[in-house]
Amino acid sequence: MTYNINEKGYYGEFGGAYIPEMLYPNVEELRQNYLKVMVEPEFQEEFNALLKDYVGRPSPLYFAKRLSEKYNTKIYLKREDLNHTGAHKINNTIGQILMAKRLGKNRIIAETGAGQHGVATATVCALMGLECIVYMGEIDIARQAPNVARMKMLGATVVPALSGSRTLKDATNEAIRDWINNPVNTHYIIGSVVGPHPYPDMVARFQAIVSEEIQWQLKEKEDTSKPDYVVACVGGGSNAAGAFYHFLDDTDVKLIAVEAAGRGVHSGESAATSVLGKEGIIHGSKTLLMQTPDGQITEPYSISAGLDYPGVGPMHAHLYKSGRAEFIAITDDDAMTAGLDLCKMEGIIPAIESSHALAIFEHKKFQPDDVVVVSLSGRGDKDLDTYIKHFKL
Amino acid sequence: MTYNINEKGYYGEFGGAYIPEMLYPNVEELRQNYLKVMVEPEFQEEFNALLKDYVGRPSPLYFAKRLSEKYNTKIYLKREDLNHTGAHKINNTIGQILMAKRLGKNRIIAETGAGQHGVATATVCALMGLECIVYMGEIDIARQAPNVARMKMLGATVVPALSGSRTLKDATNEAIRDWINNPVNTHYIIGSVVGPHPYPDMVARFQAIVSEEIQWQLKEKEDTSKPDYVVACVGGGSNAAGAFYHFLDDTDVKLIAVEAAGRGVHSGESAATSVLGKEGIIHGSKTLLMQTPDGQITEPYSISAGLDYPGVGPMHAHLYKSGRAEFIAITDDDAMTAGLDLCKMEGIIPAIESSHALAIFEHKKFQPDDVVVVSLSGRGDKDLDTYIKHFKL
Amino acid sequence: MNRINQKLQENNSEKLLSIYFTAGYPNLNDTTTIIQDLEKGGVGMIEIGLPFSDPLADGPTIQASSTQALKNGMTTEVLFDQLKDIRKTVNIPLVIMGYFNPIMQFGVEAFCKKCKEIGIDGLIIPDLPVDVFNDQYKSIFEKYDIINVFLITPQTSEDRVRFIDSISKGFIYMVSSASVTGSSSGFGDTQTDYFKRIAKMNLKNPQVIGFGISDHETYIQATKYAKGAIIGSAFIKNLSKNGVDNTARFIHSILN
Amino acid sequence: MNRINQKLQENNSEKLLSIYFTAGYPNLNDTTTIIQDLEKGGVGMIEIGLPFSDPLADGPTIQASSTQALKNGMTTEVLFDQLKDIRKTVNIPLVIMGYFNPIMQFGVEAFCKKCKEIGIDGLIIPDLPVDVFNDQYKSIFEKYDIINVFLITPQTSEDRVRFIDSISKGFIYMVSSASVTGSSSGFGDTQTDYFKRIAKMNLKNPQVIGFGISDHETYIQATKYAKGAIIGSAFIKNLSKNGVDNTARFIHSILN
Ligand SMILES: Cc1ncc(COP(=O)(O)O)c(C=O)c1O
Ligand SMILES: Cc1ncc(COP(=O)(O)O)c(C=O)c1O
Repeated sequence: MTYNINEKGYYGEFGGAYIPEMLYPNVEELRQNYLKVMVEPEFQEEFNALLKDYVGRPSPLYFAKRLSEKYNTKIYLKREDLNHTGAHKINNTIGQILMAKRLGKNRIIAETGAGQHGVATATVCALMGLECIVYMGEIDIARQAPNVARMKMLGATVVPALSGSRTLKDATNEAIRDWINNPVNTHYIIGSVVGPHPYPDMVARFQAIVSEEIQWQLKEKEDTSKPDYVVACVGGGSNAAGAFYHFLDDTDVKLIAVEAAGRGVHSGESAATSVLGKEGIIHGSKTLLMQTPDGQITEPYSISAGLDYPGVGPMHAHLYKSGRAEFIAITDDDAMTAGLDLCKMEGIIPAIESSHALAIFEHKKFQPDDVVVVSLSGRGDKDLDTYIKHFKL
Repeated sequence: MTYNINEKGYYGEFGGAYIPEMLYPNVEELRQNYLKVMVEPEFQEEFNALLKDYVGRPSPLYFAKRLSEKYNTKIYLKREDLNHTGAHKINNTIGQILMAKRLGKNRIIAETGAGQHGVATATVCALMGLECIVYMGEIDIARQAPNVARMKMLGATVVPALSGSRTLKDATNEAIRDWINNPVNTHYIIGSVVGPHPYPDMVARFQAIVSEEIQWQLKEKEDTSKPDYVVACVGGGSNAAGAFYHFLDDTDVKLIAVEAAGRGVHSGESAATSVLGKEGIIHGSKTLLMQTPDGQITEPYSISAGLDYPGVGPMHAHLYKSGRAEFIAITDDDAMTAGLDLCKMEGIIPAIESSHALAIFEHKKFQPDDVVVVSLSGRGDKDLDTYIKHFKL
Repeated sequence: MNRINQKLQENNSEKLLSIYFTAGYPNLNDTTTIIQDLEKGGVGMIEIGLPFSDPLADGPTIQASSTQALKNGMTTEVLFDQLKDIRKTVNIPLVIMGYFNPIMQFGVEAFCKKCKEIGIDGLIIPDLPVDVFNDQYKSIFEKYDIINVFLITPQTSEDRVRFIDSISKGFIYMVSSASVTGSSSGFGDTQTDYFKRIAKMNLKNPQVIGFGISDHETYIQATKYAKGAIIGSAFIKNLSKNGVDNTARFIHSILN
Repeated sequence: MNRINQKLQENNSEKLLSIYFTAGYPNLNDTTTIIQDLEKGGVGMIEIGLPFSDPLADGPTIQASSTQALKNGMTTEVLFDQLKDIRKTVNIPLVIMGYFNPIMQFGVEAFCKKCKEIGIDGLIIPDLPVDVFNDQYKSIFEKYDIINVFLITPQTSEDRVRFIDSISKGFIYMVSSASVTGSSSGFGDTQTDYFKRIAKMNLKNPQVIGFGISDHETYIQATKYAKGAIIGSAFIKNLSKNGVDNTARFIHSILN
C-alpha cells in the first residue's frame, strides 16, 4: 500500500482535477509535462543549484538542546526558517518558476495567505525577470504588512481579494479567476499542496527535499535515517507534505499533522479541517473542507494567516482518513505561547504557523529516546506585530 | 609584511587598549584568554557545530547572473543575509557567547546600531539562557523598530541611549559604562572590529569564517580560491574584516571597503571616516575617527543605522593608511538605488548597509573576467520602512 | 424527449436567447417571478444559478449576486422548494447551473432525482470535469434523463471539441473567450474567427454562446454563428439597477 | 617641588577635600570664579574637567555638564586662555582631568608645556592606560614636571596596585567602587573592606578616594582611610541647582 498519489491523480479517494473547462488546457499541459520536466538532468541541475546557492539549502537539522531538556525527549528542528525569504515556500516557487519557463510562460500569478508564498513567488519572478501578480486577502494584507512591503520591493503587483472572508481562500479564488482570464501566457504558482492535480503532487515533490535532507542529516546525528516522529503544521499542507514525503510509506515513522484550532475547535472560529471538515471540492480538488451542510465553504479562522484555510490538500485528507497521520489541533493561545517559548529558550523566533507545530509538546508526551523532528516552516519576522500585541510586550 | 595584528594589539599604528583602569581586569582577562580558548578543540567543535546547525553555515556564494550581465563582470554575492537572524553579526556573537561562558560570565551586554548585532546577541543569550541587556540609540530604536521587537521577543532588555547623536556611538558609550559598573559577572559582546584590544582581533577571527568559505566555494566555482576583488561595506568593519581576513596578506586580491557618504562626503551629513577622519581614540582604540579639530567626536550620519559610526576599526584604519584597501564612499541615494536594483534583478532584499557595497558597480568599472565577491552582509527586512518611504512605493 | 432537445431542434432557423440568473437574488423569493417573466418576455431557455460561496469561474457581478442570495437564505432545499410547481406555469427548458460541491453534498443522485421530479432538464456544473462525469455520474444523469452540459473555449483543441460533442446530449456551451463571466464588451476578430471555426466543424450538438453577451449587438453577433446565446451578468446588473419588474423590457432590448 | 606633592605631604594628619568640576559649566566663563571660590571655601585641590563629547567613564551628571560646556563653546584653547592668569590668585594644586583624544589632538607635549606655563600640576586621563603612558609619554610629563595620576579600583590586583604605586608620583586616585561617576550613595562593607585593604598596604603614594562621595558623611568615611576625597557629581548637581554663588556653602556642608 502507498500513501502517495496514484496515476489518476488521487490519494486514496482524494485529489483529482475538478476544474472548469477554461482551465483544462493549462492544467492538462502541466499534467502532461511536470514529471517529464522534473526528471530532465538540466532541470535537476538548475533546481539543485538554486536550492543550494540561492535558497541556502540544505537547511540545518538543529538539535534543540534546551527544548529537549524541557520536554525530556530529543527534539530536532528542521530549519526552513533559514531559507531565503524565510520559509519552506521558496522550495516550491523555485521549482515552479523553472517549470513555467520551460512551458514558455512569461506571466506569473500566485495567491498568498501569510504572504510567505507571495514573497517567495515575487522573489523567483524577480530572479527570472518575469511579471508577477499576487492575490492576497484584504485582511491578510493588513496583518502581514511586512510581507506586502517585501513583495512591492521585489516588483510584484499585490491585488487585494475583497470577497468572502478576505483571506487565503478568497485570494485563491481570485488567482484562479485570473488564470481563467489569461489561459495562454500565464502560469499559476500555487503555494501549497492544494488545487487540481497535478499541483498537489508537483508541490509535494518540490518540497520533498525537506524529508530527503532529514534522512541524511539524521543519519549523521543519530545514526538512523528514521525519526520516530515528524511533526508539521498544516495550512494547505505543503511543509508537512515535504517533511513527510520520504517517510509516507514507512510506518515506523509516525507522522503528526498540526492544524489551527483558532479560538477552540468548536468555537466557530477555527481552521481545524480534519475535525470540522467533510469531503468536498475546493479549488479544484476533492478533499476535506469546512463547509455548511448545504455545501457552502465556511470562513475559517486562525491567528495565523498561513493556516487560515478551510481545506487541506488531498494528501492530508488521505493521511487523516487512513489514519496514517495523527491530526492534532492547537489553539491560537497555545501556539503563541509555544512560539514565545522557542524565542526565549532557543533564540529562534518562529512563524506563528510553525508555532502550532511546536505546541505539540504541551499536548503529547514523548519518550526520552524518541527522536522528534519538527518542521520549523518559517521565521516569525512577519509576525512580530501579532506576537507583540498578543503578549503586550 | 602583514596587514594583520601584531603581538601588542596594533595594526600598524592603530589599535591598542585605551581603557580606563576600571575596565582593566575585564579586558586583561579577555586578552590573556581569547587565543587560548579559541584554539581549544572543544571550543572549536562547539563553535563550528553552532555555525552549521544553528546559524546555517556555510552561507552560499551565489553567482548573481543578471547583475553580472548588467555590469559585464562576474559578481558573486556572499550570502550572509541567509544566516540565522539575517546578518553576519551572529558569527561573532556565537563565538563571544561561548567565550563568555568559558570565562564564567552570566550577564551579557551589547551595543547595537541597526539592531542586527542586538538581535544576534539577544539570540545567543536566549540560546544559552543568559541575561541580556542591549543599548541602542534612541534614534536607531525608532528607525529599526522590527529589530527592537525581535530583541524583546527574545527576552532581552533594550535600553535607549539618550545622549549625543543617540545612535551607535552613544549606545557604545552606554554599554562601556555598564561594563565599568559591572566588572565581575558581565561580558560585553562588542558587535564590530572596534573597541580595545583584543576585541578587534577576536571579532575579526570569529568573522574570518566568511573569507575561509569564500576560498573553497570559489575554488569549486571558478577553480581558483582567489577572487580579483572583495567588496564590503564598513561601519565598524566586521563584515569587511571577515570577508578580507584570509586575503589580507595576499595582494593579488584587491580589497574594497565601502563607507557611507550619507548626503555627500562633504555635506556635513556623512559617515565617510576614511576621508573625513583623523587619527584619535574612540571606544578604547587608536584609529581613524571623525572629530572636530579640538578632538570632540563628530556626530555621523547615514541613512543606514549600521554604518552610522564616526570611526572604523583599527584594522581598517591600517588598510586605509597603508593603501592595502581602496576606500569608496557611497551616498544614501546611490545605496538605496543599488538595493532596489538587487530586489528587482535578483530577488534579494539587501540590508541598506549591504546596499552600499552593491552600489560599487555604478562607481567602478570591472573587467569582464574579473571575479568580484561582494559581502551581502545582511537582509533588508529591518529596512523595509526606509526603502518604502525613500522610493514612495 | 427532453425539453432542451425539443427546443433546440424545433425550427432550425430560429435563434434562442437564454438567460442566466442567480436564484435568491435580489430577494429570496424572486425566483419563480423571474422565471415566469423571462418566458413571457420571449426567452428560449433559462439557467437558474444555484449560488455558491466560491464561484471561481464567475466574475464580480455574479459573485456578488451569489453572496447576496446566500445571505438571503438560499439553499439547495429552498431552491427545490421554490421550483416545485414551476412546471405548472413554465414550458421552456430549465437548466440549473451550479458548482459541484453543493450538488455533491446534496448527493448527485438525489439532486438528479429532484430535478426530474420538478421538471429541470439539464445541469451545467462548470467544475465537474468531463472525465469524472463520464466515469462516475453519467449513468445517474441518464437514469433521470437530465442533460449535463459541457463547455468549450477558444483554447479547446479540435480533438477535444469533437470528443465533447460526442458525449454531449443537448447543446454545447461555447464560452466566447477564455475568461470568467462578465468581463469583455463586444466581440473582436479573435472571437468571430473562433465562432466561425466551430461553426465549420458541423458538430452534432447545437452550440449556445455564453460570456460577454450583454446587448442586442453582441446577441446578434453571437447568434450569427450559433444556435443561441446566453446572457448572465448583464441581466443580473439589470436586476440590481432596475429591479425585478423590468425583465420584459430588458429582454425586449436584447431581442430587438 | 610640585604643588601636589607639597600639599599632600604637608601636615600628615590633615585630610584634604578635592573638587571636580566641568570647565565651561554652567556658563562658559565660570571657570576662574569657581576655582577661586573653591579655594576660598577650604578645598585642598581642584580637578578641572576638560569636557569631552564621549566621556565613557562618567555618569549622567558629569556627562550632561560636559555636553552643556561644549555647547557653551568650551575648547582646549579656551580653557587654557581662561586659566592663563590663575596662579595670580590661586595657590592650591590644580589638576586637569580629561579624556585622551582632545589632549592627543592638541598634542601631548604642547598640552604639558601649556600646563606648565599656566601652573597646572597634574593630569588625570582615565583612558590613557599605564603602559601606553610609560612607553610613550612619561618623559614628556617629566620634562614639564606634570604629574600623571593613575587610578585603582576594588578589582585592581595587589600586584598591580603595587606597580601603579611604583610609577605614581603625586597620589593614587582610588576609585571607591568599580563604577562610573555619580552612581552610589554611601559606602557599604565591601567598600570599607577595600579601603582598609589598601590602607594596610603602606603605599608610598597617598591615596585620594573618588566616586560616590556626595556629603559630609561619605567624606568623613573616605578620609578615615585615605589622605583625601574627591567630590564630582554632587558638586555639579549643586552648581545646577543652586548656581555658581553657592560654592562656599556647599564646601562648608561637606567639611563640617
Ligand atoms: C511559515 C509557514 N508555515 C506554514 C504555512 C502553511 O502552509 P503549508 O500548510 O502549505 O505548509 C505557511 C503559509 O503561508 C507559512 O508561511
Ligand atoms: C547588515 C549589516 N551590515 C553591515 C553592518 C556594519 O557593521 P560592520 O561594519 O561591523 O560589518 C551592520 C551593522 O549593524 C549590519 O547590520
